[in-house]
Amino acid sequence: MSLVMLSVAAILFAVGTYLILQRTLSRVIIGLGLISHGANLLIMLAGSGPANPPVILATETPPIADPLPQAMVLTAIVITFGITAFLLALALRSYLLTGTDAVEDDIEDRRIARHGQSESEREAAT
Amino acid sequence: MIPLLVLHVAVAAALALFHRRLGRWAFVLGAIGPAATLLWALSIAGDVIAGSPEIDSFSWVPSLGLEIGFRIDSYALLFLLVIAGAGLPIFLYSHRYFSASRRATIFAATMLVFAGSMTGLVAADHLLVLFVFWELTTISSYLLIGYKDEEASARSAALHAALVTGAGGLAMLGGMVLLAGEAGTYVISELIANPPAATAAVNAGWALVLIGAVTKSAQFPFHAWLPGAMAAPTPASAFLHSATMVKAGIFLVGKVGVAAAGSADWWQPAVLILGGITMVIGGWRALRQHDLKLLLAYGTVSQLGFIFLLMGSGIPELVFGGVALLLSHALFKATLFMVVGAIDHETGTRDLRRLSGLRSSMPRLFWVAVATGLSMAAVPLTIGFAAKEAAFVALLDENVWWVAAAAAASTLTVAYTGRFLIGAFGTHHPDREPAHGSALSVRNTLLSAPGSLALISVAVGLIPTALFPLVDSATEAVTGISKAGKLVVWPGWVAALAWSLASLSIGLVLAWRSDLMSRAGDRVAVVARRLPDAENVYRRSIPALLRFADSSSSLLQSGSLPAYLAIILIVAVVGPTVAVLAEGPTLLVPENGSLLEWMLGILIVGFAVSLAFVRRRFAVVILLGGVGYGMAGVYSVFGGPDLTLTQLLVETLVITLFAFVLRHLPATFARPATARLPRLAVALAVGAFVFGAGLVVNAARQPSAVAASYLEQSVPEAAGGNVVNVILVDFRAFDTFGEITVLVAAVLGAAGLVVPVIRNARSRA
Amino acid sequence: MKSTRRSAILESGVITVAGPLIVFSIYLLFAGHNQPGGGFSGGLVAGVLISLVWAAGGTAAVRRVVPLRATLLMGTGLVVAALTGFASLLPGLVFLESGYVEVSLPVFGDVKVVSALFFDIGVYLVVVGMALGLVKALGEEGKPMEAEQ
Amino acid sequence: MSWLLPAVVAVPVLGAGLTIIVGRRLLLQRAIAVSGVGFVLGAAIALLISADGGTALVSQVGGWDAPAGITLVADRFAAMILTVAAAMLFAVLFYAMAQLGRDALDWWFHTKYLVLTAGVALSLVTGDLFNLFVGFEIMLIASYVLLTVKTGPDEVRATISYVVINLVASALFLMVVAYVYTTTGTLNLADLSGKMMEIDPAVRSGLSMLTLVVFGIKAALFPLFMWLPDSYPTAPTPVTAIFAGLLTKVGVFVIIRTQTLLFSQEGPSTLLLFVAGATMAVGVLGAIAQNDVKRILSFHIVSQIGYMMMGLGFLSVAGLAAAILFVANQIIVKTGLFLVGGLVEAEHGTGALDRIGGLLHRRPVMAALYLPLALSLAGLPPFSGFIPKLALVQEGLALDRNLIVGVSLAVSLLTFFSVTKIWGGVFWGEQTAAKAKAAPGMMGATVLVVVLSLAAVVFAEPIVGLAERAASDLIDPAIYAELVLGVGR
Repeated sequence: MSLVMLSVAAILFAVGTYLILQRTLSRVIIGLGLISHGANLLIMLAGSGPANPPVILATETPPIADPLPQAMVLTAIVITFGITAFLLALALRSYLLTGTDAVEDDIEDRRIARHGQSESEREAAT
Repeated sequence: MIPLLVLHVAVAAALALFHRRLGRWAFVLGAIGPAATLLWALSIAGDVIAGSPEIDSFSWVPSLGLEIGFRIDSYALLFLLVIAGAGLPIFLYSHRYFSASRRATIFAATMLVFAGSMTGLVAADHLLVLFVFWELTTISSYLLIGYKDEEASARSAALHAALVTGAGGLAMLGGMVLLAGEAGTYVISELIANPPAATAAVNAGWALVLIGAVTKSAQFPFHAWLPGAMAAPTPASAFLHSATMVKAGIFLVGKVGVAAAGSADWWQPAVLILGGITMVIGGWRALRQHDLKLLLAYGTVSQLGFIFLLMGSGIPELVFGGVALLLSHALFKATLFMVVGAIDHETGTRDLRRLSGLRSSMPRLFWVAVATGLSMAAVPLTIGFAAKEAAFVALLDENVWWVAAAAAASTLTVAYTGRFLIGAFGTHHPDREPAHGSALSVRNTLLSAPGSLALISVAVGLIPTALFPLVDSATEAVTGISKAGKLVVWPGWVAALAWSLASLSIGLVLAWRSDLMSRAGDRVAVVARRLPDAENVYRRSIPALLRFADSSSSLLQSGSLPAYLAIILIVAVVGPTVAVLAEGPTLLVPENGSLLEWMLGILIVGFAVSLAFVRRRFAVVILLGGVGYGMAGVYSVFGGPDLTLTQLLVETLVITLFAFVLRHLPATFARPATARLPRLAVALAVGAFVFGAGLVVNAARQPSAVAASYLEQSVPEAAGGNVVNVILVDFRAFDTFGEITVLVAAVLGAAGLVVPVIRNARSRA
Repeated sequence: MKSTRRSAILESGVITVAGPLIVFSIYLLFAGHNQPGGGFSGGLVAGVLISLVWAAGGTAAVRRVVPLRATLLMGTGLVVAALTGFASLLPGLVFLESGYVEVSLPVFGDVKVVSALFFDIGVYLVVVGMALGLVKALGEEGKPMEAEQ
Repeated sequence: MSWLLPAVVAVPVLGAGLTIIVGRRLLLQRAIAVSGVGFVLGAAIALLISADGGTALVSQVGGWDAPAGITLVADRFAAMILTVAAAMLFAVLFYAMAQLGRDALDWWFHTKYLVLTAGVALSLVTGDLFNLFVGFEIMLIASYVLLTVKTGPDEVRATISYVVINLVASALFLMVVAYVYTTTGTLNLADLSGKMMEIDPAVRSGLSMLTLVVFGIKAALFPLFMWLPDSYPTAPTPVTAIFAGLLTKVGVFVIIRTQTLLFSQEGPSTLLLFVAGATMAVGVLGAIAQNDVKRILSFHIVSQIGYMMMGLGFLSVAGLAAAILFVANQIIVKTGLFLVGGLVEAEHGTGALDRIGGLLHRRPVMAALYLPLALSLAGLPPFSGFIPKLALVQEGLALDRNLIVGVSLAVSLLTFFSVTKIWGGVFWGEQTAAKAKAAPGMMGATVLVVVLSLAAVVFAEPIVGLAERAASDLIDPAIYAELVLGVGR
């Protein structure tokens, strides 16, 4: 682990967080991408620092990189890709349906927050 | 016992299953339940009264102490007789009361479930089993009160009853578990035999059990649900809300009274005060009702208060009086309810301001009402009188003030009995004929059920000693004392008689001059309105609860994704930070890193930070690609050629997909709608957390034994030199297996979202 | 953006790189066990090729060039991977346990054929199918503004 | 026999592959789906019998011994929850086939359903931290795509929130993986259980908290639950039912597993009990505020999770046993309630309380299906929810944790209040006309679930016994470690 890479991971998380906390969906998706880059980097940092590839027949000069974090990151990258693809399709669908690229609030929650229950329902409940 | 309960359930299930075909006969079929209980109870009565209880048990969940144990001693037998003795005529009465409908059949099935639960309740010798049946009676009562479910008032009355008794039930459950924990047993007979010493837990346990009993028996301050429950059809009111279910609480305090009073010294005063207040409030409010059924309901509240204080006191003499009163109350109150039901059924009203001249049009019903009404008013030569005398005698031995209170309540009882009889059968509007015509007659079945109960009532009134063995042995079963009291037609000139006669005569005057009463009542009502009233408290508490639910849930449940994310991230940052700081962490700052790392780092950070500001979409795509390719560089430095290759290729595809989607969207982003500062704060917190956590984790770093074994085994064992690939397809191939499953599902989902739209658009074009 | 208006240069460029890319893709798949590569990288190279074809001629070109259904590729990939796992059970091994046989091939000489390779082929098929499916789905022409309800 | 363990994951995946290959042949797809899920159910029962017989099956996938390879474990806890989950998956599959019928909205429903099955099974049986991540991702992607079986604006909006939140949770999960691997160098849970004890207590307690947050999001704990009631109700009924029944419970399962195995501590945890109390209270208040059947039920999911955390918070055998019982019972009850809600919706086209009424008289069967489940949810006797609740109350009072017991009983009452809200709104009141009739298959599947719930009452003793044995396995991490590594820790 090096200080610079740890900082990069921290900044990726921070910028990603900044982006997902607003309402433009495509920016949220970008933010998620940055956060998952950050997470992948953290996994890499769990292994060794800069090293030679763990390909036994080609290089055997130490230091040899820890292969397990690499395998995990590879899996994580591919999984994240699949889900990002799905999310992109969802964003497109959302835009086509609503005409905006915004994440909207839940209607029912809003209704309850604003008005509470209507009188008739209140009566039925009591 | 168990076959009896199974019979109830089986017949109820049959009724429910064939509810389309049975019509009115449902109630006749349903009567099998109480009839069987009655026969069985009578068949064991001799042995039980002689002192050998009937015991039955069945193992349900022994690990949690749930043994279904039944023990029928004389006390339980008395209740069984009341349940079956009231149940049987009420079922037969219902046969005529209801017109044939599927709804009535389901009603019959529910009544039967109730009858079974009540039977189980009084027979239970296990606290939890008692609780199970207790809650079953609550549920069946809820369903029965809501019979006319189109009416909001019926629904809310049902809910009121269920919530109050349900709350009490749950409190009682807590109390039972506490008591059992201290006593080491759930078996009631053992608990009573060796009551636990008074610890805090035991005191709390008895208090919670008392709350259960108070709510169920409609005692002050929870009495308001019972008049509301009169929304139920009259047979249910007669059965549940006068004769049986409301006596469950009394049953319980009677059963544990001696033990509770022995181990908690507040028990006796609490029971006496609660019962006393209930007794007076109920009687007073009964006087002010116009609806005959409500009048009886408040009368029931009053009587229940009286019986409650007698039975719960744990004093054998009082218990004796309570048992006797309970019997007489079941007899006269069930009868009077059925009388009201018959009046309602035939005339269409229960309002005593509208009824007139029924004495001549329903003479037989009138005599039934009078015979039982006298018993309610405790006029000599009735069972009501004999029972009340026994109670007065016992009270007088204890404290003169108690008798005074009881006599006051009795006075009110006499007054409202008068009001009932005069109101229902008197001729108030001689000038106009009753709306229903004079040729009105009560059908035989509607008359025979209350009539037969009235006959029993009169009979035992004339020979009260016939009941003595039952009452005496029931009292003995819970107090251990026999011959604690007497049941006699005429007590002789004793002091208690004076109190009785006084309350009788004053009551008669009050009944006679009802105008005086109502004026006094109005004045009291003005004052009473300012006092907190149980019913008002409940009525206000439900909307308050709903408002509270609305506001509390919308506090968190804002429906806003950014808000949710912010909360999640804050918790994710704060929680672990606090946990780590509490233990005092060690930090280890790693070395700075190579020049190459610095260059890549600056590149990635530069792209990433500009992503936060750029608003043109395609610039964003390029910047995102920059970050991705930079990451590929990092992977390369870290010795991951596979990773680098994959990252490059994946990033290329990601950019392509982004481009695919973004081409449909406007060229620039809208301005963010959420406030910038909080976002920045959360973002910085998350970044700081990642950084700090890195330092903490770095200090605790351990070399990986697993990684070493991979490097070792890869070539010789797995025949592969590229260890990362061997991990992916061999060592940890199961991960990869899962991963491709994710990909397949993701593509199917994405295609499902987009393809239909596009196809559709194209076919329209 | 109709396919006819696309740059002919791009189209011919794609045709030029297509061959080498396919070879590279398959090389990665088979070399992966000992050299950098494997089913993922191989499949992703093929995926990038597919997106290049799209760039040259849109989804119509993709359909023409790759006449396979994406779902079929992915389904087959999953089945191959799963069956590889179950195949290990037959000789009494554990699920997904791999074995290898050494065979002499005329050109390559002695080669260790690892059963894990079949698993990797499954992975490869899924990844190619994924890329194809996503490009076809999201790369559809036109501006589908109206959504069906 | 231990091949059954990878097979409970691989067979549904194989089935998913086959359903794609057979393409739009509905009958074949159905046959594959039924046999795939049916296999999982059968295998789960076999695993449970074996585990309870004393030989919990362990499979080292690929033949690589732990901690190098991925270990799958079916101890009593895992096998029990897997069995209940598979039974629900099986029942709901029939419901879905009856509801979605020939005019299936989505040709790949069966594929997605099989993927979901695989994900749930993997998350339950895996004994490896990173593999657990994969298992969760399978389950999640399946849930994303199932949420969008219908692709209207509501579904899309709800799914976006759901996906984004879960992606954040996944990133946090990866963070946990990274930190765990940095500090211990291993991913195998059994191996970790020993190694965790050796690391700096500060790091361990931080990791414990972070893990709780990560899985707390999936399990919908307070204050991380808000996404759930917004997203679940929008999906088609069978999907919501299976989500409601399973997904959060898998989260709870993992919380119980990790907190006992990796971060075991002595005695009741005030933090967990606070979270438990807050979760149940906030959930039930939310339910009271709602006016739609599915939304009310969704808030109840949250509320009931609180009870499971309460059992875990006691960190005793009896407490854990109660939590396990609660999980198993809730899987059945919750699934069933949503299925009933779906029947109502199928006939009226809505679940809004003020637009339906009087079903008791028109459809008494539905009322009869609703009642035992609803009362079970409220924990009222003698229905199945009573038994775990009783176990919780007993243990809470025995440990002198009176406050949480009081809260739990009060929440019970409020739960009863809100299920009567549905009863009063849907089954009582002015009768409304139905637009359609629910398919007999839907009714049949619901009956099956209700019967299971009632059977849990009758056979309560063996089930309680099983839960207690499972709990005593959990309380001592050495048992699990020995199972996987062959040596005690």
